[in-house]
Amino acid sequence: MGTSRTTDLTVDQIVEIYRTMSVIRAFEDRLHGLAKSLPGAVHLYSGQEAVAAGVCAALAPDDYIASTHRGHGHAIAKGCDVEAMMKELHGRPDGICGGKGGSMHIADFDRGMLGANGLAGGGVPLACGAALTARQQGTGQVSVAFTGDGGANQGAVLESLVLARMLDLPVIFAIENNGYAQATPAAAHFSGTDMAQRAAGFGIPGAVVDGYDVIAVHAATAEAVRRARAGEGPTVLEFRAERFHGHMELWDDQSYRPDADPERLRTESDPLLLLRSRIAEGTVAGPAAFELDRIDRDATALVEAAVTAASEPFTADPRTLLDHVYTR
Amino acid sequence: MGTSRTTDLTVDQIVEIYRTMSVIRAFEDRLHGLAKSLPGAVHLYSGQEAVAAGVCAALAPDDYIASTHRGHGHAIAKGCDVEAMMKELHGRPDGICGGKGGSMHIADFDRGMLGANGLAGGGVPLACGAALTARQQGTGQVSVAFTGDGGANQGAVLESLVLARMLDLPVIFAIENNGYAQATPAAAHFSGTDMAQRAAGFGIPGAVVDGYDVIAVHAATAEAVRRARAGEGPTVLEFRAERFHGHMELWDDQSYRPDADPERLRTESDPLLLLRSRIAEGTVAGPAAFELDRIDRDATALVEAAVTAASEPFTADPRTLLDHVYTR
Amino acid sequence: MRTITYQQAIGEALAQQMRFDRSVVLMGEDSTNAWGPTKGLHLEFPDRVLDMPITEAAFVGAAVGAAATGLRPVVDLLFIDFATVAFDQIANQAAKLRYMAGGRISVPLVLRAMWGTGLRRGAQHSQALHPLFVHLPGLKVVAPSNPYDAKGLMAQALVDDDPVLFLEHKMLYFMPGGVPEEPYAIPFGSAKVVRPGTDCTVVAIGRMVSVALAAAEQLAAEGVQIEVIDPRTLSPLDTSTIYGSVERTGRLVVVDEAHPRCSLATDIAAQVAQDRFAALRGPVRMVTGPHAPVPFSPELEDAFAPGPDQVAEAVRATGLVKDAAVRSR
Amino acid sequence: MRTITYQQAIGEALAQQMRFDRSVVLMGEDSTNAWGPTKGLHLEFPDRVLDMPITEAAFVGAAVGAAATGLRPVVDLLFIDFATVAFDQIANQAAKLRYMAGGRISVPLVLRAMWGTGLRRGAQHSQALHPLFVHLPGLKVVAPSNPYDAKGLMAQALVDDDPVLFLEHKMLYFMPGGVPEEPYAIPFGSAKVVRPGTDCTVVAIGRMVSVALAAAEQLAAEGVQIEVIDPRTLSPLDTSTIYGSVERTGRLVVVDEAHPRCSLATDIAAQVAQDRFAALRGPVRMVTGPHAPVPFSPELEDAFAPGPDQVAEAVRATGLVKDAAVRSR
Ligand SMILES: Cc1ncc(C[n+]2csc(CCOP(=O)(O)OP(=O)(O)O)c2C)c(N)n1
Ligand SMILES: Cc1ncc(C[n+]2csc(CCOP(=O)(O)OP(=O)(O)O)c2C)c(N)n1
Ligand SMILES: [Mg+2]
Ligand SMILES: [Mg+2]
Repeated sequence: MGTSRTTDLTVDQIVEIYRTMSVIRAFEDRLHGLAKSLPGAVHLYSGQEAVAAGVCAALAPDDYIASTHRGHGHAIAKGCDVEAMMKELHGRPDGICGGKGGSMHIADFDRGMLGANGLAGGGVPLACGAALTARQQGTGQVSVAFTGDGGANQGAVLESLVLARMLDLPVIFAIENNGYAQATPAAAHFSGTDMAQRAAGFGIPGAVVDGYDVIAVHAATAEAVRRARAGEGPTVLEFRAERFHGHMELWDDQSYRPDADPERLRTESDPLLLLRSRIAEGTVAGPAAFELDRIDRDATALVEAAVTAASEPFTADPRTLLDHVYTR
Repeated sequence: MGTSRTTDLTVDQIVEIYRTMSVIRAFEDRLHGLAKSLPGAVHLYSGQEAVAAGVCAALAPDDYIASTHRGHGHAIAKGCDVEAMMKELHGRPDGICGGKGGSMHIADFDRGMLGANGLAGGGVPLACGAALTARQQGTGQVSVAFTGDGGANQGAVLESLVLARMLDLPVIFAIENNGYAQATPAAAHFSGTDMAQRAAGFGIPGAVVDGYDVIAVHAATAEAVRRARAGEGPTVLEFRAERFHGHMELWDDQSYRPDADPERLRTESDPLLLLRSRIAEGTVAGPAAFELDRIDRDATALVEAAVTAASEPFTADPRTLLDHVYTR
Repeated sequence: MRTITYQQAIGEALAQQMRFDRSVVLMGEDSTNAWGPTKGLHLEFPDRVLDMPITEAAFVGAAVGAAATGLRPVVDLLFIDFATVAFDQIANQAAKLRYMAGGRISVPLVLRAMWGTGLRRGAQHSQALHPLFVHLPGLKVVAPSNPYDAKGLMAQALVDDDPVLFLEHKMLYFMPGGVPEEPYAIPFGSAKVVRPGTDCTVVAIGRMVSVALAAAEQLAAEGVQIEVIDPRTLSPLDTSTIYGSVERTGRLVVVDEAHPRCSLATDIAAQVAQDRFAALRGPVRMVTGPHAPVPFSPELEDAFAPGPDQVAEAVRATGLVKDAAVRSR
Repeated sequence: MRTITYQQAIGEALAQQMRFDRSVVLMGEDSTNAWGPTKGLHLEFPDRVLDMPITEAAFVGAAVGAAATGLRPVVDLLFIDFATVAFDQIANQAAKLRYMAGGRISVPLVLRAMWGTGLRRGAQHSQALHPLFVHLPGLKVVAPSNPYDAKGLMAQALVDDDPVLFLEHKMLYFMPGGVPEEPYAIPFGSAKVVRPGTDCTVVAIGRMVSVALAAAEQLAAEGVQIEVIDPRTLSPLDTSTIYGSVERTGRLVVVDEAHPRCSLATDIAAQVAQDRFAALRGPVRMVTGPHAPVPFSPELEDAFAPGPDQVAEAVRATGLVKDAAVRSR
């Protein structure tokens, strides 16, 4: 499994990466308490922050990502506005999708965020499409298709491997193996050894990466981005990191998960703590711990401000129901 | 690529296998001339006879197969009545499906033939289902899913690999790589090295087999059948053999196929001639050449009789249009 | 009669038939950790409740193949919106296999799915979609509106020899109702007159039955008695009960939360306008969801599904109020 | 005006717009070896005609993503029956992306597909299926019946900013017709009165337009003048042309080869029965394919699709013949 002991990331870059992870953590852990007063389904990303942050740090602002039902982390890492996201989760007309989308459909094409997706694996072909646009127009953009270990079994995802190889699309398949698809353990449904081996069967290079280790995530992605921009086509990356919360808020008791002690995960496998300790031990050049503490406080404040803004009274005009079905 | 120099097949078994290939050849080459006077689309199997014959010779009568749009060979090899098939191709009410199905839907569940299929890859999940029935009922039956090199890229097929592995279904995926999907060469769309490698990525054992060599086909299938009956689950077999004719009768000029000289294929890669020469050289125990000649003549006569029977005048009652939509 | 919920009623029908018929197997994602109607069934039937990978095309297709070879699979699609990833297996395989084989086989398959608005899940988890399946010959489509019907219709689905799409309205799961303990089956194609009335026939399905009943109360206060009919099965459709009612009332309103175009509402309205035109004393009226995806925003989602006011308004718009006025003069 | 075929007309619209708009790309299996409307286009546009593996879910989904990021993909689905394997990408992604994103993006995508009976291909290659797509908000659905409309509607599809399903009737491919060489676009939502008449409105699409015209000849001999309307686009539907006609004729027959339930026939019939009830002087009539899959047998397939006799009979059954008799007395 790919881990990384060295990196040429600068202190500024490390700060940005840590900030991204910190905002995601603050956002998701805040939602954990908030979920029962929110409409809709909320799937939290805590624990997997290093994947979104590491992948997106290796991308340019105009590169694309397509996300999943567990999409808040990807959206934040790709630069979506946290307040607009929070408002969307409240179903407000000033939300990032005007309240039409909700948690499972957060999108912001201006940031290259092609959308969360309610269908397992549903975003993967869309990401291939953005890569096709880039290829046709010679823009040099790359596109990342996120999916889970469970979603990776969807026909549309597996077909996308064939398509990406045949057209040599500049796309990166980022498979987040968090150990479960709802209550089904990855070991039961994830046939084959790993996604790198599965990728090889489709003629695509692949790697398995420690998904708690943001440096390793970034390095693997950067290499895949290099390949994509060089016209060498797709790469498959499997990132391993368990989620700290249940599959969906207010849904599961995690009884299917006897070994997973969220508290243990939070101490032993916290991607933020891991980065902190790498900085502390000096293998990664980063800011002082108190600066990281400030980043955490800022992140909490940012999210709290978003919650406050999203809690302002609002009215939704039922007539807007019919807007945006067609362009005209 | 799996080829076979020795076999413990008996002379009687070889005779049966040769007879199957001979009937398929006679049926298909006869259709080549007949197609313009037949309704519908006809996809001929000539050249690939060793696959259907070798696979089905390794099955018991109550084992299952699910077939493709190029399904006549599979149907014949699984024991479907040649006259009833020919009548079906003529759209007659006394056809094997009462004229409701046609070439792309020939089925005979009593022979374990689950049907040709108009959707590329469409039959593969059905075969998994028959395997599931066998598994649940503990009957020891196995099921073979045929698909082409092109169809093997369908999501439903790739998902079936995941499903078959997860449930350890007694199913054999028989991928017939005949070099083309319509006009698209397999090299363009068949990403990865081969289906054995692709299978490995799904944790399923696989092999690539010379599809002109019926002994090799039989041997590889027999081993897969043994595994399936022993509860060891699925196997993927890629059989390589080009079709002698175009993709579909009356459709293509095969201009996409510059290297494929049908006459060369017929002399260098004819599975019937190959078996004859193996018998002649003594590596396979078989009957004398004149007996094989008689089998060929019988096959031609059988098909000719079927054509004659299918050419008898008939009437189709338009009211039967509404029959068989539901059981009641 | 004891009272149980809609989801318990479905679960009970499944359990009772599974005890009786060993060929019934349940297939679905997380089947052994299910929270809905099938919750706990894996404990009683450990070998016949099968967890599936997220491969709907493969496992729905496998269920078709299994059904044609001797099992009676009951497949959980979760949300009907996900039927889209197995659509070929439903539309081209399950629905047509028997016909294409000249009637020599049958496909006794039950596909279960949650449908409808109300759960705030956005556009890809809130659809109705039954019009798509009703359009397709070879499928049967069932949509119970209460626990009693849910049990009886599921019992029928489990002995029916054709592929049945069994639609469970997600907002009815916790609806309580009187349900007999002993097994019983409700035949397909028999509608239920939920509330008799003389002035206008209102056909409603699923959650819209209670919306129609609420409208009936409003209208009763105005002196208008509507007859509320729940078809229960959408394919086959019991047109004779509907026609009989329209012959008496002379008016028709169809209420359904699906989108308006090529819908069940147009289906019923058009059949009546064709076959019972002479009985109609005013325009047919359709009250449906709009021609728009389902929005996430609770306010907008609530505006999406028809409510009692709209139904009452539609009843009046059949010209009935004028009539009523005439009558009362 | 020169005469070209329906398939040439479609190809010409594609070629003309591709010369003008570099963002138009063609995607499909064997696109560079195509035999239909796109035949040869890869020679002029080698970089913009892309061969696809048999992975409809992936490449239709990719086309959606490409459309949302700057291309205008034109995807060849081959037979509409194969849309089933890409149904999620059409129904849940293409149709809903703009709405779910609050209108901040658009999906200018054209999906081409062959539809209809007549080619003796059996149940999985002969369907109509347009009612499924018309039902879905967010999609536009177009079904030209002749070469002139085919070119103009394709030209419009190629500049339209929403996902368009462009349905090409397979039995019309070799139909000749007068088609201007210069580019022109036919706006969506505008029906064409193919034959004016006074006694009954007959709405027909695709191949059924010529069936309706044949019926018109039969009926004219009986002194009955039907007005034949081709909606051309099924979604959006030009109801005002249809309503205007029914206001004059007082009669409606809808002819479509799709299955009867939740169909375009019920859609149009129900809308008229709701919105122009007062104008109707007799029952609406629907002439459709039966509630059965399409059979392979030529005799049965020919019995599947409506013919002129059935249309004429339906026109008479609107009560018109009685009227006509009255008038001629
Ligand atoms: C096509 C489809 N099938 C089923 C579901 C229901 N579902 C939602 S999330 C989920 C599990 C996904 O697991 P995975 O891809 O591993 O992502 P994770 O939730 O672990 O992040 C399932 C089955 C769905 N959304 N889409
Ligand atoms: C889902 C689907 N997509 C496209 C087609 C059209 N089609 C029919 S046969 C064929 C090629 C199949 O190639 P392959 O699987 O290699 O089988 P072969 O014809 O070579 O035997 C295609 C694309 C189809 N029948 N089904
Ligand atoms: Mg997971
Ligand atoms: Mg092939």
